[in-house]
Amino acid sequence: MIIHGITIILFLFLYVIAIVIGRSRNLFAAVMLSGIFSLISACLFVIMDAVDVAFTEAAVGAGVSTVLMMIVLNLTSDRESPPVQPKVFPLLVALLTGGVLIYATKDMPAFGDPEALIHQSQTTNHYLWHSFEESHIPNVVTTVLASYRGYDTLGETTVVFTAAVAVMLLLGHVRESETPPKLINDPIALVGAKMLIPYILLFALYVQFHGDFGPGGGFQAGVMFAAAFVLHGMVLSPKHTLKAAPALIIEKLVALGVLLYAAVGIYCLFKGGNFLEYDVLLSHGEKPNPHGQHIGILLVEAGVGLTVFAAMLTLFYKFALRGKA
Amino acid sequence: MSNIIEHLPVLQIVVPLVAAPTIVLFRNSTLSWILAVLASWFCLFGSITMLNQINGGGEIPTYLIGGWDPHVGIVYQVDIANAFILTLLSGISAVVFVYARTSVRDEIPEAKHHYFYAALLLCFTGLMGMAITGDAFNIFVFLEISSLSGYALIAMGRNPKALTAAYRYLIMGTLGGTFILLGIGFLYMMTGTLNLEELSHAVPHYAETSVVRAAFAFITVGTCIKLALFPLHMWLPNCYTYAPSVVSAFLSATATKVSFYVLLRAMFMLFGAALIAQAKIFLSFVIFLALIGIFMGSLKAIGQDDVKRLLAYSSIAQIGYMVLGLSLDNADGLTGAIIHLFNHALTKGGLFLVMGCFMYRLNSTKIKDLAGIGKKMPLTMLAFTIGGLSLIGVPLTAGFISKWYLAMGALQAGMWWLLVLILLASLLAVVYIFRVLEAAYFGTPEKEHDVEEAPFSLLFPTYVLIGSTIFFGIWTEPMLGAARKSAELFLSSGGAL
Amino acid sequence: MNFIIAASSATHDASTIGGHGTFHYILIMALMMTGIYLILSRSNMIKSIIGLNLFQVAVIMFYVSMGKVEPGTAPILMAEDVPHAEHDGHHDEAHDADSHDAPPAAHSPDPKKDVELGAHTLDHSKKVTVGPTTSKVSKITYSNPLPHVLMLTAIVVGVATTALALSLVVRINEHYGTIEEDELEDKGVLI
Amino acid sequence: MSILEIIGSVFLLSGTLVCIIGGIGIVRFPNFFARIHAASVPDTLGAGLCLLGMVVLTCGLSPEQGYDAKLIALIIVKLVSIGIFIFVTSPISGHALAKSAYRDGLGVEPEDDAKSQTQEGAS
Repeated sequence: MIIHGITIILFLFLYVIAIVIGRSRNLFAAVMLSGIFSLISACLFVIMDAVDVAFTEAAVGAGVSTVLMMIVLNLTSDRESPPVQPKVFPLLVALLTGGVLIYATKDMPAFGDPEALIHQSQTTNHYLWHSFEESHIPNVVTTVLASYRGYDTLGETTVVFTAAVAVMLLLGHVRESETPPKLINDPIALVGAKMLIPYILLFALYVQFHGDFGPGGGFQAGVMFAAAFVLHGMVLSPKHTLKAAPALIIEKLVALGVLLYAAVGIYCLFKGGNFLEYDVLLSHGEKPNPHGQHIGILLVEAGVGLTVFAAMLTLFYKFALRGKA
Repeated sequence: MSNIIEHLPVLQIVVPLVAAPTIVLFRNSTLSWILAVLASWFCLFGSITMLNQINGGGEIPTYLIGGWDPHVGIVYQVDIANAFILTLLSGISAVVFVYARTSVRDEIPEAKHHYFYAALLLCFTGLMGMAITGDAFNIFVFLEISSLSGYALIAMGRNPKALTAAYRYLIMGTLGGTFILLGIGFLYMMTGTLNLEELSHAVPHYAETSVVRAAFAFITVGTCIKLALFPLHMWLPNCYTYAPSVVSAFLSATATKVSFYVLLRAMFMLFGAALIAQAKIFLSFVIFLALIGIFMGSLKAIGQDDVKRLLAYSSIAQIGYMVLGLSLDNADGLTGAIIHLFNHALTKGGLFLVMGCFMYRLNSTKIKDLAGIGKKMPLTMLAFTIGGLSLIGVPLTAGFISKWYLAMGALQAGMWWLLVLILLASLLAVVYIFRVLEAAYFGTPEKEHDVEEAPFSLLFPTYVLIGSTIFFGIWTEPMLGAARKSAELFLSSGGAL
Repeated sequence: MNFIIAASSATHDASTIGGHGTFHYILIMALMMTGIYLILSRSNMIKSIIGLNLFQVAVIMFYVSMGKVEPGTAPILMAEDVPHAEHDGHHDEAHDADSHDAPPAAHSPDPKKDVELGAHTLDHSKKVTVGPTTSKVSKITYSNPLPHVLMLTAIVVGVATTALALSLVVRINEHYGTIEEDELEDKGVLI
Repeated sequence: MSILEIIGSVFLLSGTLVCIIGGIGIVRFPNFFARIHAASVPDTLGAGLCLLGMVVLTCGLSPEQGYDAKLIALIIVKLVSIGIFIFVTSPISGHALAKSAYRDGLGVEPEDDAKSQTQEGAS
């Protein structure tokens, strides 16, 4: 199987970035490079046909992580003290793990080999050739995410909820910063943001509901909703965004998203099916009930979008409103 | 009522999972405590009914989540081992959540109570999810839920060192979790399925391939980080010492136990004897690690001045016992390991609850501050004594049963020298327990303690756990039967050596 | 750079690099090693968190490249695989079933039959010219959707862990004034 | 190679060329503010040209490759919206960067750069 030239170039970029992150002592550069690392890996995902993963990695990996890290750099310090002495133990661990990994490649099926085992398995067979029959949704990833393995996604929404609760626990009490954050009255950025915010929100809605037909879904849409509010908070000041979306309401939305998801599952219980069995929704008894699946997946993705939006916004509030130590 | 029984496996997870966001929604401290207690009691009754159903020879039908077949969706196949661990988890949490009322009001600022209870419930949900699931990737998802809430809970300790302890635990825990994810990926790559049942049938076909061996290595190392086995234990002492007392009690009695269950499930069900048979040196290496863990943990415990840190190091030693039982790879040894998992959870949970009583009254658990406390807080000190005896493994206590089966397992495996080492390690336990007792009963405090006995709301749950170490020490049949059946299940599924 | 060169040449001489087909995985594994090295070697907490991110993105890349089928496209069913998408609402089940029944009979266990758990239907030896990812009816092969779903979870878990780690770093910085693990160890705070 | 493909690839090549020139500019320009010009202006033009090239290439797609007219129109609309988005954000971000640098008191002289370099220390 030939390796595309572009893949080799992108991997070269990734190595260069990883090494520069390791060596550069300016943390600001390291954070920006980690954002670029995520973006280039998103490009690699597109080359490997994982469009949903690329979308999420770009939105969540490059977007949210980089913004949070930069705010934390602003709160702490963006200089790294010179390394005391080169540590041998980490290199040993890395090489040992690498050794086991490369030993593992001895019997691995070749990259992209259609006869590889996972492409032959019943699971893949069912997902690719029977998911449309059962849910009338072209994007197989959305069907698998929300319906076949919907329980995993419930667990994942709970992970986002846990992160929000954990950050509320740790940074909950907003310390009034001694030095009020200086208002950056930059009219040009303000006008630009005002022009962009409505389209970001519109595109987020498009992504939320387009998840059935193309790459998209709850996670990416939730992050983009939050990105619009974060942009507003960055350009004006987090206090203005608080007027638009008060922190208490947002905290309740985080909980409501998870409850919506679990409520859909429990409702299926009351309707006589198993947990998260959408076939019983709106059903008149026929087994593959695409309409029930449609409604179930729609509601579930809405729950995910709500939780992710509110959680990312809570993270931004808790970090941005934190007074400088 | 009947369909609740039928949906019991999934309700065990959904009820606490729904309770956590409801708590955050209502933001009221008392309501949060009530919801937490109700959720854990529901899970306790649920898992007891499941345990009785299976113990009575019944078979819990495979629960298809979303109504999909096993090779398409996620399923719960509850067997005796699942039910055993679930009962332990919900039992411990039922007691600890009742205890949490006064202890949390004393140690956590009022504004954060509901977040604290939500995080406690999420940790409980994550652990239950790991214990019950029949899908490999689902283990990783619930592992992350329990770990993330665990980090936040530990960081809530009053002492600022809790923050650095939580940070160190986060870095090592995430490294462990990602290793487990990598191991699951390798297994999926070679077998094309994520269902544990199908994996346990498919993996032996590929046991010789390097991919499955690498998967075995990554999953074992990842789980051992979470388990705090000897070389990977650095995070545990600080975490249990500086965490709030409720969190130390809850995590010490449940988190490492579920990781041990996952290790058991992986080593025996997934990889089975085919792989372990080839890795003879691996088993002896694990025995070697377990022994070092036991002796290093006990010796370090002797040298500690803070009783909570002493108990944390003793936890590392007790985990060494469990892994020792696992690596003996015979029925008695494995039964000893599983029943020790149960007994140690009760004992260590009870002892940390006692520490919570001291924290409530004296705001310190240092040995010099506990000097002469036996006179002022006799009931609390009595509870510590009983717990200490069970830790040592004195007859009539639960600790003795597990030491007994470990010894039988060692003899059956022909390693009589192991018997001597187990007894020697128990002596070390005697030393560090009596150091505390001697200070508490015979020590003379610098200034007279003006404290009175711990409140009833703290003492009653403590005595429930401490009493249960005696109860299960005498009436061993229910739990021991379940432990023996689980051991036989593990050995038979993997195929004994 | 040394360990990358060492890694790739250690087990594969130049000739089989492309041939054996796992060179792609070795490229990803070298990234994982870099990530682990960054986590453990750097004393600055934020650098360790970035290293954690790199390691998790590398594992995600490994999963995704496991799911890639060489001639395949993204697992979004194209027009001709979607039976009569423009049909007027109702589908006659009969027609629908036979035109898109299970893939080539050679390999198609009938999914509707209740799969007995014990028997494992796939065996490694049988080579099938047209894999299930290419249905004999449609010309298009698709990549495997399952790793993509799993990785959506892993990315969100990664961000949740990063957010939690950063809030810990902020709190530690407020108490101890530094985000360097070495300085914290000197203060006897971090063992 | 149909005529449309040739035009498309010419646009793409010129776009990439402009971006490369921008990259060289970032490396060689003396002070911070000159570098901002090298960073934001060529990239906006380069991205615009590449998008134009892609639009021309999609026009060249033929129905038997599975792209009917509706799909081609959708792709072109998406490309044009990306173009508008870049034309709005890229200059603004360049401006915001320059404004915040100026407000932090970064001078125009090369030694100001050196001062910030010394803070950087041996990187």
